[in-house]
Amino acid sequence: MMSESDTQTLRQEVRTWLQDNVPSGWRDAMTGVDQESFVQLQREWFGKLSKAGYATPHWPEGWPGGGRSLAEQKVIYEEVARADAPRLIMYFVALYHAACTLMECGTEAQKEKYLPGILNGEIWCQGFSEPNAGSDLASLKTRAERRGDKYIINGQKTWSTMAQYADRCLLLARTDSSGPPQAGQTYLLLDMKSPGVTVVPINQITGDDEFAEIFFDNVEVPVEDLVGEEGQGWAVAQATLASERGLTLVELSQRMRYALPMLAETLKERGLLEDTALRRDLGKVIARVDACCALADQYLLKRISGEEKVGDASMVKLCYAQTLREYTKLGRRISGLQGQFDPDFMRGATQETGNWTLDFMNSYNWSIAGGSNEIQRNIISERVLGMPREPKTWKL
Amino acid sequence: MMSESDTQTLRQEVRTWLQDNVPSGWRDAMTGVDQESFVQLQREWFGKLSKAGYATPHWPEGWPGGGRSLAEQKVIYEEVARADAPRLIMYFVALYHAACTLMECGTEAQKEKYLPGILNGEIWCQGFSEPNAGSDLASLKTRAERRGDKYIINGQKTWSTMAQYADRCLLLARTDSSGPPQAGQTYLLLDMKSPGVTVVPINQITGDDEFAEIFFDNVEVPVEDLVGEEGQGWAVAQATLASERGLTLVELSQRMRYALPMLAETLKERGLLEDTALRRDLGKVIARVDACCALADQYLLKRISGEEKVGDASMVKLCYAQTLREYTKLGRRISGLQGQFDPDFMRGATQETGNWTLDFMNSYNWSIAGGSNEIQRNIISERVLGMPREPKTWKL
Amino acid sequence: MSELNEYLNELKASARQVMDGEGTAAEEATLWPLTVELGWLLTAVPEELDGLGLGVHGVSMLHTELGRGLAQVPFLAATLAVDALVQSDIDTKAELISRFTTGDAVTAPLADVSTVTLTDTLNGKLSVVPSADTASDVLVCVDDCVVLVKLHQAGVELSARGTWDTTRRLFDVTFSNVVLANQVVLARGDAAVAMIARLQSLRDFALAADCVGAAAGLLDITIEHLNTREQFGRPLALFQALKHRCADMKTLIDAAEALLADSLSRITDEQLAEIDSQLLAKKAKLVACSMFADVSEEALQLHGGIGMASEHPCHLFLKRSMLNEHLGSGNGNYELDIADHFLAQLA
Amino acid sequence: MSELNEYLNELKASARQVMDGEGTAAEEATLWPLTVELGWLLTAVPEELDGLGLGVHGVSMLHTELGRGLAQVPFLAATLAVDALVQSDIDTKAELISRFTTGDAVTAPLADVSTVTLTDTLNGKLSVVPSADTASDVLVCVDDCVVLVKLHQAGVELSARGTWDTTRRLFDVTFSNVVLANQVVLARGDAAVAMIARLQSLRDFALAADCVGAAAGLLDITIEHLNTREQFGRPLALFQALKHRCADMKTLIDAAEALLADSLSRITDEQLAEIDSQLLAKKAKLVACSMFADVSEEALQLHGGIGMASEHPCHLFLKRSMLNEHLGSGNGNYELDIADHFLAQLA
Repeated sequence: MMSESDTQTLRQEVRTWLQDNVPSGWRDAMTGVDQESFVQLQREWFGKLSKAGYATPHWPEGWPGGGRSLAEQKVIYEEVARADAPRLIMYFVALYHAACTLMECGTEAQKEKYLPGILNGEIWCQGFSEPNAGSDLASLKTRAERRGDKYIINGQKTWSTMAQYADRCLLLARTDSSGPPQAGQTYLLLDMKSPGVTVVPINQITGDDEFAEIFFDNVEVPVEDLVGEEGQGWAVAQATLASERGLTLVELSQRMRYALPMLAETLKERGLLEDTALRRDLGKVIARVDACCALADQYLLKRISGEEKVGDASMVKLCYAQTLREYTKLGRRISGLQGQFDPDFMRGATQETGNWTLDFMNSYNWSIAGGSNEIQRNIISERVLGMPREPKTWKL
Repeated sequence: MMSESDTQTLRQEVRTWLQDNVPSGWRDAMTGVDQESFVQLQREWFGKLSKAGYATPHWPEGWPGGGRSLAEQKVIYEEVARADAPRLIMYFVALYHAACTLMECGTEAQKEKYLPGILNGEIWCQGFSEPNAGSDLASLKTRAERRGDKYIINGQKTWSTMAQYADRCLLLARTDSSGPPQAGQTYLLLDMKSPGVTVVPINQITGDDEFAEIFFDNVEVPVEDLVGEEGQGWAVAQATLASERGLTLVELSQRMRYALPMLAETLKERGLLEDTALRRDLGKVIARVDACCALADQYLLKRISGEEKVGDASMVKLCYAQTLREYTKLGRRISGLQGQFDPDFMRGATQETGNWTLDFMNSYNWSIAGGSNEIQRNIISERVLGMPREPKTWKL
Repeated sequence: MSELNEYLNELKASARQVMDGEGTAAEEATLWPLTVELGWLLTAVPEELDGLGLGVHGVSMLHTELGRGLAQVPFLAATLAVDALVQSDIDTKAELISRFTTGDAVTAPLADVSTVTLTDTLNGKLSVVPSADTASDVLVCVDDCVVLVKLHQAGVELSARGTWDTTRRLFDVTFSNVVLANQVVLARGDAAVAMIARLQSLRDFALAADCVGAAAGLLDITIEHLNTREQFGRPLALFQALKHRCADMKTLIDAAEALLADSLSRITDEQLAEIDSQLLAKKAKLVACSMFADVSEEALQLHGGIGMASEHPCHLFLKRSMLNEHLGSGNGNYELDIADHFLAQLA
Repeated sequence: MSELNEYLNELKASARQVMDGEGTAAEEATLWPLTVELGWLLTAVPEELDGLGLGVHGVSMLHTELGRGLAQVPFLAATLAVDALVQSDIDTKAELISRFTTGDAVTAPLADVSTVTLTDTLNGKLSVVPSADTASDVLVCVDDCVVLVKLHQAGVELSARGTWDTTRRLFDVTFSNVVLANQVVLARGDAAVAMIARLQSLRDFALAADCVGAAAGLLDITIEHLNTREQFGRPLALFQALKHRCADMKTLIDAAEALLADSLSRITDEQLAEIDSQLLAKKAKLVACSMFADVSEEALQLHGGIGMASEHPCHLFLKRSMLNEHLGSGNGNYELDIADHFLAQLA
């Protein structure tokens, strides 16, 4: 574990760098703009972060910026949140899921072929979710049929972040339907420029379109882009799905905390600073946000010390989703009628935009995606509290 | 359906009678007293009501006070609530469950033997609930073994209202364990003075003890006190369980409404009339109480017009239990620290005593007993919304 | 009463049929002409003025159906303006009513956030005015004066306001020295105060009905989704935790609906301006709007990912529920009004 | 720090063992002498005064375990009084600390509702004082003076107050012309103000710990009940709706616990009187008390009928949670304090 003074030094270093480098006024610049502008911001911000060595703190020693401990990564995430810097959502899959998958399960050839590209800003997307599958990842239907030295892909993926800009895709496809749902899945690296790939952005209820559907029509993937064994895709995916877990929740919770002044701002703008009821609610939310931050921090400390238990992450995610809901709902209430106007959305700000109606709706991303609140409650009750599992079969 | 003017005449008549006859100061007289005083109040109040003909409005024409339509019964219930008269909880089983069971399923001999007694103030209790059975009435275990012209009863009942004062008991006992749980139950009329009957009051968390456990040790019941056929007890019980349904909920909802001034009183006593947050919460609760009253009224109107559907009653009960919780919780909040002192309970006032901590705890009677909120939600989702039933069997 | 009920039931059935035919969130361009053609604007107009004479009951019933289908029509605004005409004593009343129920559109603000002042001229801003661009006149209530103002004249400016709720097109209407003498004054003094009170009750009941209808429609869609969508090899509707939440939603909806029906049954059209009616309307509006917000929030979560896609109607309900909370004078004020009236009565 | 942690863990393990042995809601008559004998009152006393020197961390940890078992002991009150002695400069300090940690009991009020005024004499009422009848002295804080007052002297009257929470025995202590010169003044002026601030932080952290421990204990009991109790032929724990509610309870508890631990890790004992520490303590107390109230209410419902019987401990948790909400300066004031401090910082 790094010493207190090392942490302080790194913290100061990152903080200073962020003060000098976070694009000023990026929030206003991202409000109501088209997606190209947002992509441009992401590219530039990735370039800066990457050059400074703060984009890949989780990569192994030897890689530029790599070799940081989890404690150091935590410091970087916290400072990024405090500085209200843009989230690197367009590069997230590449830097975390793709890189970790390659490093843990990739062949040497695959590593050589793909890792430098990621470092240079290649964009990856995730091809896991499918329509009508929701949190039930095991039920996926997209097929990968082996023909000679190629897999032929047919099917559809959905809710893939920024897939419309992705160079490559982490694909889970079914090579065998005979066994239990988790079996028979295969993990492939797919070139998004391959013939037969069609990407259709999903128009979201907020007006944003950061997600997309991907359609595969006889798309060819060379067998050398198979990761792990054929049929072992589930295990490969599970190994890296959680690679950023904890860090993201620490960052998101901290972002909530640092956005609290926006709630106060709305209260002031609407002339409601004397409203005792709203002030009490603000006090409640401040304390709840602190509790959520504490739970996320504690979780990461457990990961660092190797004490993490199954279900711990579910509690952090559920707590975050619920706190965020309550938080943005208070903002919505404070905003009053005024908050129902001006549906300009802001790109890439996660939820704390100060447009509380937008932020409130965005809060559903966290209670639904990445395992809904309901799935987390199942996990917590069964794995943490030891209550009986949902029955495998039942008779009505 | 009775005309508007008939209703008004009856309403005026009942209202005047209640003004003259509700024992003044009975609430204070029932606070922190022993149960004997309460029993005395119940006896006297029953005597008065019965003499005035308002205790048995649901009995058929020909009986004293009987022959009233549901609409007239509703008027009486509403006025009793408005007048804040004591609830006749000690006579409730006798006047409703016992009387209706006898009238619908009893033999002529049984009617002659028992109905006049009820009218004269005999007290009946219900022997349905069992320990560890909760809302699952079908699972009961108390046994009734036929020996010659007698049934021999062994087992235990619980949560029987005022059983310690009861003369007779409506008993559901198992005569056959071979079939499905509902089958094999038999409905008996039991004399509480029979040898082998032991009654143990249940000390409740409020300090009250209006419920009791009943133990049966080889208690004999003559076969002529069998109601319906042996093994058909479930059907007999179901037929009359709901005899007062609707009326009770109308009365209880109205009582909530007429007790609202107590909330205002607490607010005033604590000098919190200027607290905007609490006033808003009061406004919310007032509106919610009105909605609950409206739902209960609508339900009774549906019963009157024969339009009642399965599950309608469950919605009223759930709505009442939740509204009452919210209502008493607001009272608890308004009471502050002061509300945590003086744990004197008041007997027989249902929940609106103005001691909000007590009332809050009493509100759990309505979310747990008579089919818990959870059971009501099952019924509503399955029977009203047509969602699939809980599976009969399942495999883990 | 039972004859009225029969009419209402007929109207309800036909409205349901129309709305089912048009589908969820039918567009203004199609649905508005149909609304006019069907004579729905005549619902509350008395028979002697060639209306249906179904009063606030009829209007509320229609709003329930329009809410259920998330109809994108400025029906409430027009109804309020027409009702003001009906209550007025002006000479041209019959003519104007006929015009606004069959041809030209008239509108009115849906929230009490006007900054309009009145001397000999009108000045200031009227907000939350639906479809003002396609209407010819707008109803303006200022203190003790109710006046119908032409939208296409010098001194009147329209400005479209973007809203999250896309089922309504709202405008700010700004008046600069609009000469009162050139407008149609519908009432002044006590008559105007009573008229404004009446219009508020009518509006609040209509909003309550809108919420009740919309929430019921949304619950149907949600149950349908849960019954159809499978996860882990079984329909979502089998999961008890979800069933229980649906049961709570249903109970909330039915209680709000019962309160609305009960409140309406306690008053006649002529009593709408009375303080007791206003309170009944406020309670109905408060309960229904809070309920609709709760139901919409739950529905979105129960829909999961598909609810987050704009192609699915789920979000339209949520956005309408959020706006509805703030219409009228806003839920927070209703809560206070109800409490304060209650406390005043006790004192 | 890690040595401290080791001590804390040892103390925790031994406390858990003791409390498990005594059972839920162990009685004061048995548990209090044991508490004294085990030296728990010395937990926060510095080593140079023959204490364990475990500070607020140690005290909070013990309170978690005492809360878990719903211990019926006036431990918090005594701890506060002893801490005031430790912070004081009086000559008899060592002697008094020794007396109150091993023999005579000392108490202190748990809520900020005193009406006591101070000139040359003490007058007025001190409320919410635990076990005052068995204590010899009580700690009194008035404005800028902290004083230890003998309970058995002329001018002091005790009056037992019945409470719903039967795990505490609370008293009103009334002073009539109690001459200050005859009491032990622990601090005056700025020193007293700082001492009072410190005692408040200590108290709030302890109450937060009490709630965290009690809620965790109650959830264990509830899960045990659900796993055991069968309905409709299967254990209640199989019903998803109930499982989900338990998951929410667990998450609430862990978040409150994390906040308490995190807050304690940010301060040293010496900083307890600082405004930042006070706010950390208030947040921890607010979050933990609200959580405990929520968890107790859910637990009672999940227990069903058996929870309504006084023989089952479920209600003891509920009643303690209700009282805890109002201890200190009461949850509503904490909410305002937190918001106002936040707003002031921004300004």
